[in-house]
Amino acid sequence: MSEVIATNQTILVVGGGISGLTAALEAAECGKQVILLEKAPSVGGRVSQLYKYFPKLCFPTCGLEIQYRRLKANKNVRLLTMAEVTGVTGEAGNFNVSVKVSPRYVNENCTACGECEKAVSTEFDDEFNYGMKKRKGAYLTSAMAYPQRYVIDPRIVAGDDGAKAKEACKYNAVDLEMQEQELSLNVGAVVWATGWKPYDAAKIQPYGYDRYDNVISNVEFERMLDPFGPTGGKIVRPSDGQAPKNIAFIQCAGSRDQNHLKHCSRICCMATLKQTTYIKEQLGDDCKSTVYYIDIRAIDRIDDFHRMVKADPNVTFVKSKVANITGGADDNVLLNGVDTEGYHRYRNEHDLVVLATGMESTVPAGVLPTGVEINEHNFIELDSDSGIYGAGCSSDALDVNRAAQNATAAALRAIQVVTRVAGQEG
Amino acid sequence: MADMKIGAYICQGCGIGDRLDTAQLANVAKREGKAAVAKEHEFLCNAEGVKMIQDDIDNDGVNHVVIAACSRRAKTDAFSFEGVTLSRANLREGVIWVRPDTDEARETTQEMGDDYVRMACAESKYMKMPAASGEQGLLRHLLVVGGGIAGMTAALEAAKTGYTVDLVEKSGKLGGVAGEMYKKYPAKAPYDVLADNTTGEMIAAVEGNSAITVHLNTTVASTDGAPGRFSVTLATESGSSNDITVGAIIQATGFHPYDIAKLPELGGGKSPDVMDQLAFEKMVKANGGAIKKADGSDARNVVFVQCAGQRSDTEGHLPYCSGHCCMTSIKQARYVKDAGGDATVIFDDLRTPGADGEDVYRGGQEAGVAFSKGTVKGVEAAGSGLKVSYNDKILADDTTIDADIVVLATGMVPASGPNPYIAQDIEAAEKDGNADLTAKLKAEQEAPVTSILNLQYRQGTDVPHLKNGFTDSHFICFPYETRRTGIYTAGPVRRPMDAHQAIEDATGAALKAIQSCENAALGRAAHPRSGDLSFPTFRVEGCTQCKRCTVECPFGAINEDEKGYPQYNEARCRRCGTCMGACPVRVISFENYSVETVGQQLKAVDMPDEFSEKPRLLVLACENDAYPALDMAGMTHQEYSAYARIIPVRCLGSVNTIWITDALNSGYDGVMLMGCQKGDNYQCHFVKGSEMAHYRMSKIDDTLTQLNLEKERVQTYEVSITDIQRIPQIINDMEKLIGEIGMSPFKF
Amino acid sequence: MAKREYSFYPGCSSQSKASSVNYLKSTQTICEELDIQLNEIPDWNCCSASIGYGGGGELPRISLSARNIALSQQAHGQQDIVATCAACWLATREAKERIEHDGEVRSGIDAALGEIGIKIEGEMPKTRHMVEVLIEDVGYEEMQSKVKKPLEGLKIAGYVGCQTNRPFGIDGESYENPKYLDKMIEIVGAEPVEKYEKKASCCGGALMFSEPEKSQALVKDIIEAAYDGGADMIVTPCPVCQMNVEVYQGHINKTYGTKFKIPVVYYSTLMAVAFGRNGKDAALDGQMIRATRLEEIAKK
Amino acid sequence: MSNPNQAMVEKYRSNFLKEVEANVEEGHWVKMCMQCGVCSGSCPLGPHWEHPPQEIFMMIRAGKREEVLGSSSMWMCTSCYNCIARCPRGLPITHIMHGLATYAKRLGLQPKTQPTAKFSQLFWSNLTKTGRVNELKLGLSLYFMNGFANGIKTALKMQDVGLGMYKTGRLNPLEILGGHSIKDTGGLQKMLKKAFEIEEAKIAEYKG
Repeated sequence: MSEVIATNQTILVVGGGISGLTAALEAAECGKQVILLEKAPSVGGRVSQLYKYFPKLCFPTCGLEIQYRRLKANKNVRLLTMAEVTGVTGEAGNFNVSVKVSPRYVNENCTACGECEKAVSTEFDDEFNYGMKKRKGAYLTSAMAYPQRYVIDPRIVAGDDGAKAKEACKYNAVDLEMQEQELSLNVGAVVWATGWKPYDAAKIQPYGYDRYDNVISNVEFERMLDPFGPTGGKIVRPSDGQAPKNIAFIQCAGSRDQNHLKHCSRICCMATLKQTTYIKEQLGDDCKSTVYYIDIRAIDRIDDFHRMVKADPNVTFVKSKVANITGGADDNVLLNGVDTEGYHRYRNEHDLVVLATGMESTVPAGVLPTGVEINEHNFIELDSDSGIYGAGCSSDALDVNRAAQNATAAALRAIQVVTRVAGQEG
Repeated sequence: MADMKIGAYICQGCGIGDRLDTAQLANVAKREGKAAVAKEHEFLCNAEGVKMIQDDIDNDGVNHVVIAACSRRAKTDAFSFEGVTLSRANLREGVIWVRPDTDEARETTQEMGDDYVRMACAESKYMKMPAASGEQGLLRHLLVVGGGIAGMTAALEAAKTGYTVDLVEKSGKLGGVAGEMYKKYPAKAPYDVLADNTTGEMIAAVEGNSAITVHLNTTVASTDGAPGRFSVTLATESGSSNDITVGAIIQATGFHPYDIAKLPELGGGKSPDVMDQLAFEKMVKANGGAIKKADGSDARNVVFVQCAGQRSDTEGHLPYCSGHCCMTSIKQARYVKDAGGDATVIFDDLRTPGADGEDVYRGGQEAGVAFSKGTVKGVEAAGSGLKVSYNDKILADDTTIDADIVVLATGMVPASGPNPYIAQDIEAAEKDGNADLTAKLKAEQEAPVTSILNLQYRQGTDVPHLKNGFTDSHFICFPYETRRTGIYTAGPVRRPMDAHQAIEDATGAALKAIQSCENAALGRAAHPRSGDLSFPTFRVEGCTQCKRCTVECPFGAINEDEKGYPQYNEARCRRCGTCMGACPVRVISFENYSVETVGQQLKAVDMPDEFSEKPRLLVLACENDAYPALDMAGMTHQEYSAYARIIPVRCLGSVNTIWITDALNSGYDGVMLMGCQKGDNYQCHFVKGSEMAHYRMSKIDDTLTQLNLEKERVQTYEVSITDIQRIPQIINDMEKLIGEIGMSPFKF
Repeated sequence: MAKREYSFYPGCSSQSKASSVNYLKSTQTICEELDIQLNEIPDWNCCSASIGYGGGGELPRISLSARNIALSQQAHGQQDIVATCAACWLATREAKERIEHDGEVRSGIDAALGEIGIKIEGEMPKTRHMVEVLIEDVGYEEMQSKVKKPLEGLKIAGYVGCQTNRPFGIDGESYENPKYLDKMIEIVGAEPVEKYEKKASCCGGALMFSEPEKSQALVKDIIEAAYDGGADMIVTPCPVCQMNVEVYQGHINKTYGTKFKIPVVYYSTLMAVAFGRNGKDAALDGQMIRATRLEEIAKK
Repeated sequence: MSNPNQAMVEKYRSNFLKEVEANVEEGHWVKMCMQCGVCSGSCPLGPHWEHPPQEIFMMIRAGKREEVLGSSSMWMCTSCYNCIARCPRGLPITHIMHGLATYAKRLGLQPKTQPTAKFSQLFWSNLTKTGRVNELKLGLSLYFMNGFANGIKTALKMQDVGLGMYKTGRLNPLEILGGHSIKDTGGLQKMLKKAFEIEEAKIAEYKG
């Protein structure tokens, strides 16, 4: 990858999720040179792990397909996967960015034929499925993975499986000698779009995510709906694989909470409302949902989705932050708290609990230059002169639509920097 | 262009060579596909294979390349050749990966492979290299309509990117609603403090920017043309007019506050001390921070009623949430606290989202603003003040609170122009039997709404609405997709939003407008077929001026000339082909996508006779969702019928019924159309394409009846990209169905 | 290993012939084993616990702890103040924080202490629970190395209770499911009850006196959960918990018809036995419900 | 004016929240509650609260002064700190409850028969006498706090506990004669007096 050429008229986009893809493509389609870095083996980010988007209930892969096609068609974007920024120095119009590229152990010869995967046997927790499923040591993240190229897990490289993978590949695509690389890129502007991670549900101790099998997080629930996911597309209780009949959603699980994330994560209310429709779609009247909330934040024109769900007789809303969860019979759990509308104490039994965990920004500490302001919620503040612009969930807790919108704005700010540089250099 | 020379390259890798007789495939390409060159390669996508092809292009005059290997979605980096047409026969995901590796299946699998090679060659033969029309050059100049904070932001950001701007404002001053604010929230954390209104600085920046020409007291009298060459007439209040040419347009016309007189139960219009948020803001600003009643006395108690006339199904209320009102009321309540008074916010759900929202909420509490979850029942005069009765939901108590001023947090009504599709929407609502909606739309149609842009478009004067008058995109992933290429809306006219969001929104819209100019100059399509150079042309001698194409274009791209012939406006066109699908006389085509490129493919398929027990199923699959799903079915080894022949189409809207007729006449036993979801929550990337196809296919029954064929032989499906298991299933179901109803008699 | 020294705040219940004198005894024993020297704060006074609020209000209550802190500084400089009692630890630490963060409180305290001619000098010493000393300073490993008689075959419910746990917590452990007591059970060779749901529940604390029925209902659940988990005994780090859970079992049996008779011991008792000390040193004679299994081990 | 209660009402123009903010320990936190209900749901004695903490906060804002200060609710607090540990807004709820209870008691508004109100005063008096708690006396005074006959009954009921404690050396009958004490009891009382004075001064100005 030594031939990566960047100049101070190049825009670097860090993060290949929906925001990074959008920023990179919008800038590239304005004729700018873009390098897009992604830490994972394939782009798509968090949205690729979702079943549907609210409020349209359409499929994230649908939009990703368009983005990937734009990416394939546009020679202005240079995509580097398994690449992580380790440091940025310099100033707007002239940044020096150090990048660590981890070895994929599979080169561009790969045809994604899958023979290496068949040849190996050791299994690992599948990150794409939040560890709810196993994958092999040679794998493709998902059928939608882009680049459509396999990855060899570093843990098998030295062992038998590594050799087997290499042997199975007829196209010399498996290269076990691949080494980690350090790149140094000179770029004019940076769009930082490393997105978010789900807040660690185990930290919300009163809810016993680490103690009760049937307490799961909303991102895990989302994976259950994927026909190729851990449950084959079925909504089930992790404890016994049975269909739940009485699901609880706990809002603000880790958000709006000074013990956890102080900010409101914005998306969780809508995500829960959306997930109740999955239940309706799959289990119909056989499963009830109860949403425990402080405020339902179905902002602006998507409030009609909220009202639609409210009209569903199988969904109940309780204005209450659940105090804690204790164990019940048959691996059920008991939710303890008070309904604050008139103070009704409850001790409600549910057979599955979904924690609407919030968004935790992944802006790293100590990587960006000191001039870049990172606020107490770990989001990048906008400074139009800085040359480094947060996009999507690196700038605020945003839904997909707002993230794409925000990334488009970030792309323009980056374009302004490189346009200025081009003007100065003639 | 030199003579056509087809080079067909057949890959043997990934098991293709093991499962298929590639020599036979090469033979098919040569003999039937008329390929001048047909070569097999054991690993076509590696450097050596690619070089072989490139050498043939460079040295041997191959200008039509057929790759018979993996799916058109795979190995795109390797199979990317300049200056030639490219067709892909999908032997991997489309053949060997969806068929069992058994002796019995070998023959039918080979037949599939043979057919796909025939089809790719046939397509190749009818493809031409697309080239831009040159209708417009690069014009780095934008029109921004609306001089509020969104419009000014768009102008400044465009200017900063090297573009010039005409900024049009209907009123006599810049600043819009944001200019009326007493204070604002800071743009950066900590958000729990209030900042001074900086709109004045922004106005000065706009006025002082030589790249921006401000037109006050001005409206847009007419807009014609296309991205890269919009000709716009500006009209001033004084009656003078001014013609300008711009590359793209940003509409940032903002909103009107909902009329509080429609809320008499909340005291709206009944007392001067019941006001909306904007009126309150103006009052505080005028008084330099003092909170005064209409009679000039100091107000000590102010009650804020959230969701006034919004989030409500009540007739005449706004059904949506305006998003900003909770934050705005908290800000205004703080004015009251700062002035030494008491402020209570009565809310249903307190909506202060995101990184700033909770800080704002806490800041309000810290300042001593009281919050109460409740439903306001009424606001009445009581003595010299007002009395608000409400149900306190927390204390489960019907109670009252005295107030000197009541602020109704009413919603935003978008300042959009008339909805060009209102007549169509009414028709659809009537058809659905939705009386409420019909009545609502009719009322909307009757209300006089002034056009903003006065587009001289066949399909109406303004940007289509999505819902409730907002001009938002329907796509989650693509927030700026208006249905008028090169015209982007930003700020509260697009979606309810606060000033900070409007600034972000306008910045993004500025990018889209700039991008539109750059694309237009090169003849490239905008999203979603970004970069596509092909565009529709028509054979004028065949055209019957029936206007179907001009009416059905989802993007209003096509105008009519004075004789009624279509004018395609390349830079407005999104290249979906809906016009091509609409044309009853089949005179519309793209260079590389036409009635022929598809029609010849389906005809190229070898048709076994009626008694062979080998039916043929034609699948026309939308390339955006259905085709990728089929690919992934292959990758995950879902088996489907060996009798299916799949042709990707740009959009189901581009499917011309002649293909169906041709297929039936050629002896296909079943025809399956697979497109995206239509209707209110459409997922069709071209908005109406899938819907148009469903509509057109509903008329195909006549054809079937004429041919004396069963109706079930032609089916249209709504599928999605995740239907990786379902699509194979419906194909197999069709095979089963044919088994039941029998083979088509039209096999010659 | 150098001797570890701390300024020690024993608290009222640890005094001779007071309700948790056995806690003090066993703590002294393990301190000998672990080479810890506890220097008692001269003339320390009661912290007023939490329940003192009704009589004491804010400033008088805090002044009690402030006096102890000042006396500790006077006698032992900046040595960490260590308490064995959860209430003592909590009250002292809370007082320290309030004095640090609230200017009004600080000046009030200065004035009150001024009346008796003492003052808080500079930064106040750290205020710690004995368990923190054991875990953070001594460490599990060193404690384990002292085990001579592993408590094999014993299943023990680790009952952490409230104030040892909240609001400060021990060793950064969670408030809902702290594991340190379980780990201590493990290092002495016994088996902790897993998923002991009531481990951080309240025993009713000081309300045992004024609201006995309500408090005993809480204790009942705590004991029941321990039995459900198969526990032979309950271990706790808090004198209030120890007393409430141990001494009211007879009453609870009467009220609820239960047959509770489960020993409730201090961690220090467990450790003293495991360290090979005799029953007296381990203060096993202080058990109202005798911990016979421990007695057997101690006799071996 | 000699009635502090009346003085408070007038001083704060019936604005109970302001009164609480000024006079109750950690009272300035009350306004920060967002009515999520975690505190109420977390309290081990929750079912016994007439008005759980969060409702009390809302009642304070709604100006329900008599109902709040006259409530037995705050006296239900066991000081378990569950509410503090879980409150997403970081309100020191335990302390606010203690503060409200103490404030009510100072104004003489607490329920007259509230046992914890009585016990907590007994406890305080007991400990401040000698500087250390006399467990025996505390126990006895507790048994007798509702009169002699009741006291005997309670003492009998508690006999087994006392005996058990005595047998294991954890109760000393001789404590009745004096028991543990610090040396400088005089100093301690002087210190406490000063602290009380400072605190009283805050509300004294309204006593008139």
